[in-house]
Amino acid sequence: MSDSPLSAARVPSAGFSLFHYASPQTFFPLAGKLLWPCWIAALLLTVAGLYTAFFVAPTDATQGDSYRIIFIHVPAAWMSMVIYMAMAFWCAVGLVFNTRLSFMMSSALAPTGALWAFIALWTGALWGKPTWGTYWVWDARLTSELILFFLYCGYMALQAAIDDPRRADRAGALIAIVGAINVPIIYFSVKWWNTLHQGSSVSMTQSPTMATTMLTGMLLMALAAWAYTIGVALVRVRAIMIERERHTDWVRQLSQAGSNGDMNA
Amino acid sequence: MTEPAVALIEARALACVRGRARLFSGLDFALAPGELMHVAGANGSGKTSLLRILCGLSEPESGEVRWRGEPARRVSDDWRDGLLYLGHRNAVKDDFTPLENLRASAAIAGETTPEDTLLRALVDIGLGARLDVPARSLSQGQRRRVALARLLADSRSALWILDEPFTALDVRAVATLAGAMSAHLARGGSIIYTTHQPVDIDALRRQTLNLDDFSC
Amino acid sequence: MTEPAVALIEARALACVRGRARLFSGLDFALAPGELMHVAGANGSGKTSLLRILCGLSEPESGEVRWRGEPARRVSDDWRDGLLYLGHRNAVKDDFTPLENLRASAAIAGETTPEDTLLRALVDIGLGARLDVPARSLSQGQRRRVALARLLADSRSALWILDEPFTALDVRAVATLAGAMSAHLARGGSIIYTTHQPVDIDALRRQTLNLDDFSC
Amino acid sequence: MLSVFVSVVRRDLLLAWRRRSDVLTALGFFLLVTSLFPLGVGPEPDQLSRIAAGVMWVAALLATLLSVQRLFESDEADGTLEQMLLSVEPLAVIVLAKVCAYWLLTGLPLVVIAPLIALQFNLSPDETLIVCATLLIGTPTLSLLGAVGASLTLGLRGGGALIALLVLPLYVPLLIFGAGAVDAWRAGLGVQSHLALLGACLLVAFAVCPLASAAALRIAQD
Amino acid sequence: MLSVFVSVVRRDLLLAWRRRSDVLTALGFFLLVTSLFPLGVGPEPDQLSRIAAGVMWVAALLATLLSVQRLFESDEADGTLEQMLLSVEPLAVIVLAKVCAYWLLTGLPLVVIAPLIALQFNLSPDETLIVCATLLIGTPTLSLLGAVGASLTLGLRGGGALIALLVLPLYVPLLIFGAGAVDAWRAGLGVQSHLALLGACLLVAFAVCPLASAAALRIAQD
Ligand code: HEM
Ligand SMILES: Nc1ncnc2c1ncn2[C@@H]1O[C@H](COP(=O)(O)OP(=O)(O)OP(=O)(O)O)[C@@H](O)[C@H]1O
Ligand SMILES: Nc1ncnc2c1ncn2[C@@H]1O[C@H](COP(=O)(O)OP(=O)(O)OP(=O)(O)O)[C@@H](O)[C@H]1O
Ligand SMILES: [Mg+2]
Ligand SMILES: [Mg+2]
Repeated sequence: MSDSPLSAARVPSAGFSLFHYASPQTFFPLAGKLLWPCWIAALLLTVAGLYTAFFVAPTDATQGDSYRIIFIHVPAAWMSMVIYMAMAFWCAVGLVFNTRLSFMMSSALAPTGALWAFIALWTGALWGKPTWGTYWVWDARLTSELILFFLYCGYMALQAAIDDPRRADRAGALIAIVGAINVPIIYFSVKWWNTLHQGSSVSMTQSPTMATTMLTGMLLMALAAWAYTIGVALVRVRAIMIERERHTDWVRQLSQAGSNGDMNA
Repeated sequence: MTEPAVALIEARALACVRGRARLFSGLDFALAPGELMHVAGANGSGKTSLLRILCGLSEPESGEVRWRGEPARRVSDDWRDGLLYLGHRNAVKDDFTPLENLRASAAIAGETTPEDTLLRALVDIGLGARLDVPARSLSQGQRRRVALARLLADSRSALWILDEPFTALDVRAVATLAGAMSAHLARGGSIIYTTHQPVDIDALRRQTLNLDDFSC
Repeated sequence: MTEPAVALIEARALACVRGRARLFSGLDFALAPGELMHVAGANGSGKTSLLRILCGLSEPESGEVRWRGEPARRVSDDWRDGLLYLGHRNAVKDDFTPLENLRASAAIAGETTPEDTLLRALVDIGLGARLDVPARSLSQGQRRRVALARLLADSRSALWILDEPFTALDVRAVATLAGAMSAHLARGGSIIYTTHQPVDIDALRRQTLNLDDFSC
Repeated sequence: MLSVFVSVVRRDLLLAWRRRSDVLTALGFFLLVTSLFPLGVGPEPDQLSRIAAGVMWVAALLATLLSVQRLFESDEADGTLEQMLLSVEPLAVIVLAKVCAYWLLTGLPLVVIAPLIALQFNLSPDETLIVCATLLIGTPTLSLLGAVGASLTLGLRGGGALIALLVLPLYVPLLIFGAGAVDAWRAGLGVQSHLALLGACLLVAFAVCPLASAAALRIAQD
Repeated sequence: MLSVFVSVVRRDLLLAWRRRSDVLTALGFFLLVTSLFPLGVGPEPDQLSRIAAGVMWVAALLATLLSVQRLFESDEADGTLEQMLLSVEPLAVIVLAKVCAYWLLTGLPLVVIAPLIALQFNLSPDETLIVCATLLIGTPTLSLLGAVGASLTLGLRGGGALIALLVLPLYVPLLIFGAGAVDAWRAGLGVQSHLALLGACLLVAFAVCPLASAAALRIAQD
């Protein structure tokens, strides 16, 4: 890729700019500082969300209590799509600006994305039994979400199969970027095709069609998922940084400092 | 721009890493049109890796390649157009006859060389008696000659990059090839090549790059 | 029978046909223990074909090969036991490290060479720093060295048949290999080899067979 | 650009013709799978015609999955791929030409032979037509997607299994639309929507896959 | 002789482990074929269990047919085969070792995974046992016969198609006995005769195939 002047290796570490944090060396401590806030937010939001979901939200007239799966299903489905887009974004940034950190971000996000996709599939399937009478149909949304899950797996497997990290990053980026076509398909599938799966009820343009308490619960759970995802991704990206940059000076200094007891500084 | 002022190809502070090993770093050179460069170095010193970087098949760890004074990445069409690379591997298909092989390589390279130029190249390199035999039944040296015939048919590329072109060739073929290289230089073309054999090539301007000097 | 009286390997009126071409005919020679034979000839003159006949990989059109005075076909176990053949192709597996490769070749040949002999051979041929790298990432010359390390580990075979052993090797490796060949000769082993490069090998008794003299 | 396309297609066809096997393996495989099934499953005509479209699509899918892996393999091994990367012509065009030749060798024969297989499975003429149409639109997409998988996994450990992981999820929707068309017809629904979907997939694949595959090849050679 | 057998088996297993794909491709293929079928055919349990044994045997047969072709290919390409021919040890033993490693990598996994597939096809425990037993006795025979085909077609134009042509006629009886065992059981007949026949085939193949294959390899290298 083009050796742009913005390439991380060349950005002077003095002087603040957005690219200041594009180098692993400067991002590492920042990520360390962001960790605790993420964990705390995730915990509080989950508690609030689950409380709303199970104690505040009313029982549904037609589905009874089984509909409460929605509080996990929908945030998980959302996250699985958002994370994939984020991965594709970071990969594109990495290819254009040749920044090592963006590829690391992308690899750090993938397992969590796969987890959410799996949860969405699993909860959806569980929910399908009582509502549609079957665990699975080859409906457009379900199929495309399944493909999303496999794209995550493919991305991870491909990266694992390539020894050279630079090549692994770029090959993975290709899947992430090309696979991003799938995300709008998932999102709009209910609109484009006449499917079994239900359409969007939360939208930017119209007023919500579901009970406000249900909506609040869902949003709380979604925010909790965000906080968890960011936290986990930061932990993972820090691990990847140390692994990949173990031969550089800053990691060596860090491990010396670490042996003195202070990793987050 | 007058020709000699701008180097045809230039390396600036090239470094190459393979696996965990850093092969070379801080490598600089400039090659003028009509100049011959011999890349020397022990086995595994990174000659092949350097040549692949110079023709854009792989990325250097750091540093840059410049083509006619511009960053090569930015003028990549021009760069690829001016290059002819022959690697360790022959790019010869077992099931094709020598002529079919040559025709296919020309097509892939995007050249439209007339048929009789190709045929003449094969005859010149000494395959005249083997034109209808599939490459599978050719001897080692004959296969190499099929690949090298491309050089004899070429009159367009500004730079030849040749990775051990003399392997497996007998004395006569070595002389033919050395002659073709001299002719290319005389035409104003440049050559970068590696070899472990001592071979005499006529050249007005030449340089040697010993990779053992740049190893880390 | 005293040793020098009986030739180790003998060719009697060998002729070889490939496709529609008769490569050579009426070829006779006898090689004594401790003797070096250089098979010379242009590309495609039939050197590889001859070597393959001499180790029983292919059949001559006519004539016969004799091993220690007997028709080789009749003593084929003995014949195969006394031979070590290295061809153009390296018999090196991309996915194995050099040591694993060497171990596998020994096993296939039916030899039980101790592990540290193998290791020493690899170090001697200059692969000491590349022991844990799969052959896929080795350079051309390094791959060839993996194949040649078998020679350094061998002390049993009576006859080495080497098809262009020096290709892709740098100067130092060529010297190492030439040394190993001299040592083998000094031990009383014989060698038949081909090469297009001029290489000096110490030998008390030597002969050259130029296939261009036998071509039809 | 057109001339390099034509020459590469011609080259690959000639090469396959010389080797013969490549022409026949995919077709042979397709014939085998589809003919062994009645043998293994038993010859009840009703049951056979019900599984026909599925068997044919699965066979086509597998035939592609198994052979596409070798699309760039020999070019990689003998160094031709390097020369393709260094060509003045856009790599995507060369890739497209290779895919095109590949499809002519493996996809088209399946489509041509399909009516015969359909006969063996007791399909009605209408149903036969539908199966052939879906295969005609579907197999090029299979080839294009397969090419991306092949270039991503070129030279990797575990290439065969990886390519399946990468490509199969994208194949499944095609299989479902393709095999579903006949069922839809039987159920009295139109098949247009199925065919239109397959067509849309083909268009998208046609636009995206050669570029993606070219990019992957450049990465693989690094 | 035993030591060369053991080392060659070990070498081939290690090689496959390094490449990973070879271990997984045959198994993956088997899984794929057997799981795609229910997808393409439709999920009626009764129909599925009726075609189960046939599908599994066809899948095993194809998995062998497709992969056995490459048994000697890489050894041929890099010159190892020459070294095998020049070995002091009998070539047939080396061939047998290679076939053995090949079966451990492609045949055995199928037998191990078969009960799972049987589950998916709704087979009863007894039927599952029968299918597994036939596969256990049958797959080594498939490998042995395949090796002869592979060495006969080594380096020939059209190898893939040729091997099918040569080997398939020998495979079909195995397929019929193998897949027929479950049907015989369902029909209330004993399965001993089927198993005995498969066993006899294995013995004959074991005695003849390595020698035939070794002879073919010597001829191929000339
Ligand atoms: C395995 C099966 C399923 C999958 C893969 C799946 C997938 C998805 C996805 C990706 C979304 C988010 C898309 C968006 O926000 O528009 C979603 C939302 C939703 N799903 Fe599912 N789903 C499945 C089963 C079900 C079932 C059985 C039901 C209930 C009958 C259901 C009800 C919903 C609802 C109500 C939403 C929220 C829609 C909205 O308000 O925007 N899903 N599902
Ligand atoms: N993945 C890897 N891990 C470790 N070392 C590697 C890896 N890939 C390549 N190498 C090393 O990099 C070097 C590659 O060198 P290259 O092929 O450029 O050598 P060369 O100078 O052309 O040698 P030759 O004269 O033998 O052709 C070798 O020393 C090789 O061992
Ligand atoms: N089927 C065939 N039809 C025609 N000619 C053939 C056939 N097979 C081999 N040949 C010819 O036989 C000769 C084989 O020679 P061989 O490989 O023994 O040469 P060599 O002396 O080893 O050459 P090199 O120095 O290039 O290795 C070649 O000239 C080749 O063209
Ligand atoms: Mg080299
Ligand atoms: Mg030769």
